[in-house]
Amino acid sequence: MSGLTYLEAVREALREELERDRRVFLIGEDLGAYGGAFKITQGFQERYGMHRVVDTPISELGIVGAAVGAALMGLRPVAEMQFMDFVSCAFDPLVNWAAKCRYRWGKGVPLVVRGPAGGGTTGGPFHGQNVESYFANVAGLKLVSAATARDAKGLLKAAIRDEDPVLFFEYKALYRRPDLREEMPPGDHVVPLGLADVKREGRDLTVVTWGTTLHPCLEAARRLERDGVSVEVVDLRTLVPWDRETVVTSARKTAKVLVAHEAPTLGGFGGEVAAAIQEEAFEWLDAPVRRLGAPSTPIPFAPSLEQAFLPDAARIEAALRDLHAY
Amino acid sequence: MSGLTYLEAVREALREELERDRRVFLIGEDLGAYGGAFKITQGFQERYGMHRVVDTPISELGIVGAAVGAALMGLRPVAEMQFMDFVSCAFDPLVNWAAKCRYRWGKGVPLVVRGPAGGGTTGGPFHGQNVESYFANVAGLKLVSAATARDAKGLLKAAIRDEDPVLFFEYKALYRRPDLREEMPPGDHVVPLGLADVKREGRDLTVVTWGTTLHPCLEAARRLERDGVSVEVVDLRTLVPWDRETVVTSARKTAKVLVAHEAPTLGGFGGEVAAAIQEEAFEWLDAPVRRLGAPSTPIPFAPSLEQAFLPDAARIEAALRDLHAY
Amino acid sequence: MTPPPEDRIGLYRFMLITRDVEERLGILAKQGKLKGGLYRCLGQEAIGVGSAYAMGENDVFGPGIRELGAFFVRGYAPRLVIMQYMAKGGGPTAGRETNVHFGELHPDGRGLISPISMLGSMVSVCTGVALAQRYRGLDAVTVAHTGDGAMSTGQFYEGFNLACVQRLPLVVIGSNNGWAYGTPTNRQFRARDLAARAAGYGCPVMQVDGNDVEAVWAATREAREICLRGQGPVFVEALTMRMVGHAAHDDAKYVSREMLEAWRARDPLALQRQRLLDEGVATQADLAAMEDEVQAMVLAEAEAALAAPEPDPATVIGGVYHGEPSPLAVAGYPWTHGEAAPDGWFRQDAATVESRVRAPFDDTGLWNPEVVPYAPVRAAVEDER
Amino acid sequence: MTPPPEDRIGLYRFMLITRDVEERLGILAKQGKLKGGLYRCLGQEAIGVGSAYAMGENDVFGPGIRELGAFFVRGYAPRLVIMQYMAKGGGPTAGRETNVHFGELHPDGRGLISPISMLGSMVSVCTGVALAQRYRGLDAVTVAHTGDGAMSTGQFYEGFNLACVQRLPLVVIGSNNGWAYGTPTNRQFRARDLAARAAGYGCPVMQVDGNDVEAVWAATREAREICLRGQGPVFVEALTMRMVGHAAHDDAKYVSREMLEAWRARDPLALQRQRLLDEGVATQADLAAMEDEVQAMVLAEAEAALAAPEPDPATVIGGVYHGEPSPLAVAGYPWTHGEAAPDGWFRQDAATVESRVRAPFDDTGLWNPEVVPYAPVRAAVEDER
Ligand SMILES: Cc1ncc(C[n+]2csc(CCOP(=O)(O)OP(=O)(O)O)c2C)c(N)n1
Ligand SMILES: Cc1ncc(C[n+]2csc(CCOP(=O)(O)OP(=O)(O)O)c2C)c(N)n1
Ligand SMILES: [Mg+2]
Ligand SMILES: [Mg+2]
Repeated sequence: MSGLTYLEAVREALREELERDRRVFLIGEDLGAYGGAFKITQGFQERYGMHRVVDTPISELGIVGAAVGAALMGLRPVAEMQFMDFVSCAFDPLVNWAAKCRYRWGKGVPLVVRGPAGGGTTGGPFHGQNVESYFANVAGLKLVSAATARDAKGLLKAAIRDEDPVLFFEYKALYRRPDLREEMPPGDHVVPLGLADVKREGRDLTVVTWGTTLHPCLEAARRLERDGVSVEVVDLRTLVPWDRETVVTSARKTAKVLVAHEAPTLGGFGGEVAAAIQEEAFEWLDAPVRRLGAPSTPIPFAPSLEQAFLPDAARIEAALRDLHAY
Repeated sequence: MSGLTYLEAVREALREELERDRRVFLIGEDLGAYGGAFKITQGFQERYGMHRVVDTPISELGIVGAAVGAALMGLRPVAEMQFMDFVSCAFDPLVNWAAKCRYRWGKGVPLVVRGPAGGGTTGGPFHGQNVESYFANVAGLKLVSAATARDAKGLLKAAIRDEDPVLFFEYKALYRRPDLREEMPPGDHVVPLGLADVKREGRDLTVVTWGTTLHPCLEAARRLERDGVSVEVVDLRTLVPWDRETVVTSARKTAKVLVAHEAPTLGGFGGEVAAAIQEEAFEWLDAPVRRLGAPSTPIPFAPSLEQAFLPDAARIEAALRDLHAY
Repeated sequence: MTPPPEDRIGLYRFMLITRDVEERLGILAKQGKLKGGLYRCLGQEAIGVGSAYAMGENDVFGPGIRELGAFFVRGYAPRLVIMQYMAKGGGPTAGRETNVHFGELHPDGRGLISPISMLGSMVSVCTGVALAQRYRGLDAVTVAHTGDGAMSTGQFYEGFNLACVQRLPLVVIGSNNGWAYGTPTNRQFRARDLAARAAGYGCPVMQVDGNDVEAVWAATREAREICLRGQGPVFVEALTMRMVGHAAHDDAKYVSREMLEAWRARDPLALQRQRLLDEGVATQADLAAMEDEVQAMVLAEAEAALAAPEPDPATVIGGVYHGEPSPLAVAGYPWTHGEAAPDGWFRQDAATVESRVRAPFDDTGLWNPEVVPYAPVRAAVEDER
Repeated sequence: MTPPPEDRIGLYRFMLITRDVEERLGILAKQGKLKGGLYRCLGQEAIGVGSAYAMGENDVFGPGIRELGAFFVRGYAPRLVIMQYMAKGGGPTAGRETNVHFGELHPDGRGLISPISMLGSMVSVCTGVALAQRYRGLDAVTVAHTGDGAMSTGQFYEGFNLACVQRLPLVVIGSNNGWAYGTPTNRQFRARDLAARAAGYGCPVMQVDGNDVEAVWAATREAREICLRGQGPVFVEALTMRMVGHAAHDDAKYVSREMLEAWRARDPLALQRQRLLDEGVATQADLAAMEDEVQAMVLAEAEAALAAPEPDPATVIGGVYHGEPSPLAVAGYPWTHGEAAPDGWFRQDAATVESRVRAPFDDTGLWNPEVVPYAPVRAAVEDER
């Protein structure tokens, strides 16, 4: 199959931005000689040098703290978390420095923290988490989630050019999936932040989703179509600020909405989306907005357990059928 | 006025638990000679000694890490954050050690992390935050929020006796409010976690709230009563696990619900509550579940700005009237 | 300090088990029978084995990813490790956790802390374990491991600093194996070595040849005694080399052949074997017999692991909070928190413990203008020039 | 190194302004005119003033809570500080931020970083600032402050360690004032002092009398030069004493009278004043005139601050994200991020910078078995016995 994998799309975005703007640099663990844990930056240090591809000690706090300082000084750091789980170790400077500098001081902190999130690769409790909701209530941050190769490239380029701090969630389960290979649009492919994407149009039901879960949602929609049920699949893409308009428009059109994501349902970002939908589409809704996420447990290791944990096409299909029957 | 202030109630809970169970100890910054930033533990180190009132370096990570280890060994650490804002610095061991040990290893981590949260004292962006939503999606933690002196004592005692890790949010704006003085129930006053409390019964509207915001909600309810509108005020008290039953029962009764809290609305825990209410009371609702929180900004310093930021009785009243008129 | 003869052989035997198990795991990985990554300690077996062997029965051990040997010393059957790597339902975490992320804790305070991935955090958790040992009046220490890379983390620093201020009975063993994943130590820290780095904590610091299992044993024993005298914590740097990639997927091309060759000549198993022969502790025949026996044992253990059941998908939930049914509780962990501490749980009275805690602070003077050395200290600057 | 005569007087003058402003703030606090806490640097004025005065014009300064003097040296009018403490709309943060949480950053790289409350984080942020200085080819350094307590944090450690590995042009000045809030240094760290503590980072370390403003000046200058030579970062410990409580609400009863008396005799303003007279740099009359002038100026500044408007409640929102209207943008911060770097923004070409970055790694040997010192290092242990 031709086109780029999701991982290659990320790599291309980084490379193009390094080429485009000398203010852009990469910082993280094992980026240089090793090329990054997933080999995304392989060969980059040879090409761009050690000052644009900075290897650090194992110091997520230090990496993000330094990225904040460099961003204040006008550079555009792109920091890698080897796994997004480790952003827990860099939490404070993100929520207290990066998020608040513009409001309290008028200075933007244009940095990107990116890395692989999510389950599906038997990573176990510390290499498979979806941690977007840590940050959802922190004003000043942007949260971006890319579910396809094209979006990964276009959104990452937009994130790097953004004037505000962006947490950019990639998905290791998608990195090398051959069926997600896509041709990139020609030229400077930038996907603006803050816009959801209707990945599939439909009339009868809406499912709002993001990240890895987009794919089982599409699969479920295909299965329902066989029975004549038409499902609209909205990929949120940016979680903060999120595209209420597209989502609410879809909700008003179909009158029945499911919000599906990979993180546990309780306290997940789906609550925000569901709450807002019913606030803004109450009169249009024929059923409660339903949520489908993982159970409230850490993500387990064994494939059979992980499979039971993650929302898959079968469970999404069942939830949609149930909603349809409401 | 007689009875205990909120702060005195917290102190009494700590003292009683130290007396009751030798496994309980306190750990944090400036607890000893200084008696804690808010003087809650004044005199404790003289009385209980340095091994039960442990002064630490400025090390929130170290404090919580050590609390995890001690809890695993069967002790019951109660760790203080000087301000709850600083829990951002202790984030990782809470979400990855404390929250996950039981699931992944079968070992409970019975610790409490407590401290003053919230605005209303011109603390500015780093001494006035409400940070409960950082943790809402992390399975394995419990989140408790006390809005009255009695609840502060009873819930804190329950938290210390709980077998799981508890984040206990106190409110510095309530610590010394003379109008919140209350007599404590006699004997061993323990308020079980996980139960909401209907702080005021009503028929026409429900407001679900917690923490400092309870008080402007009660004030707004009193004002509406003068116009014959009866508002039920539900104090959630425990955020995780939260008392769906009490909340949904109230929602089904009044058919119109406002969720009000001090943190910014976007990404706040109110989303979870609103989403769940409409899922479970859809057929009963006469209006969308509304949310009222702070705007999506850091919390500002100046009194006039802080006042504009925090949901107050006037704004809650307006939101309730609007909902009533729906 | 030299261990008694049977222990010198025992040290070799546990290194052998460790290597054989890892080799077996390597084969199973190639056969696609393992889940997740395989993290080996090839070339570093002496550290996990030597330090665990030196511990007292009631001590607590906090392993890193490369202390597999300690699990065998502490009595775990190889099959448990293999089942864990295979994500078997019968494994020590019922398939919930990865690699060496398991352990045990007993009401009497003994234990092995199940590590998590976040590097450095084991040291701050073990600071709390050591605090609890003193609090409960146990005559025991905690031995925690860190890598050179993990030592760059704030969690290491805050935890170890707290342990130092509190003079806790904590031995931290830092394995300086030259690399953290693909990053060499000179991009991890600027001091000469971990010992120099640790000096700033103000606690006793030792350095030991991490490929010499008897030296690791001796250093851990000495460090342990310093801790029991109330002078802990102690930092022990063990110098060694990671002889394979970070994990099975890493071909470690970034390591030079010369570096590997030089260290290969210092293989810890070969060193100890030769020493046992040279010093007449064992004969060639003794060792050959032991090697056969271990190999057969490990093979049998692997067979048992292979036969074990997969986890039941229904066990994905449960056991997050106290009182929920859990596949782990069923697996027999005895440690629960009752309403009151059982008799004898505190081994010393509160006053004795209190006096131990107070001592380090009582004998340390507070800051005082007399002690100000007004001349700038420039030694380090001169060094640089 | 002694500063030129006019600077010796200048150092005194800025300390005087600092003390007068704080005294005025104290009066305003008693009158209920301030919001939030008042954090004074009484007795520590020499550190903020001396270090800021020693900086190059294009350097960046990262203050802690007790470096108020640096704001005056860097050109801020006292009224801005007073307005900030009064939460005035006309203040440097339009009422959004507390105490000394404000600053500036210019496109040419000069600046003063607005601190936040989370201790230790200023050092990791300043590590990034220094990284950017090198990246952009600026011949400038960053001077960041930390307290003895803040130095216990993981953010300090990870940031400073990264700066050391990267050999960044960062001067960290650690004010060892005996206390962190109510906690004495002996419960903060176990090493003798901050200099001993910093030695483990492997960078140049100095120690200086923090109450001697000329000594602080000289140490900062020297540290700055070491950094400009590419040998940074440098850690400078400044020994001093916090002469009041942590903040206005703290009566500091936990500090002994003797300790305070001993340090009161070493008041930095009195010391410098006496030195100027003793060495004939200024006359009694000169200094008295200056003291009067400063007092009048501060009073006038306070009047101006009092007259300034309160913030408009409508400004509570806005300015969280780029493009939103903000009261701060209006207040005239020039620093915005255009699509392309302006001409001359990078002062050196990428290759020159690259070679500077590569140098420290090229000259450091990788880990290698030859250098293993097999004998345990016991110095620290002996010390303890
Ligand atoms: C906080 C954190 N960041 C990153 C990682 C990813 N990671 C796993 S092992 C490793 C290298 C560890 O190096 P070191 O501590 O020297 O131990 P070694 O592998 O050499 O035994 C890294 C970066 C992690 N587990 N935790
Ligand atoms: C991470 C963090 N924890 C706790 C605090 C609360 N706090 C503010 S100042 C202070 C003491 C600071 O001591 P030190 O660093 O020695 O500076 P000094 O006050 O002596 O100048 C503390 C504990 C904080 N600001 N940040
Ligand atoms: Mg290593
Ligand atoms: Mg101090």
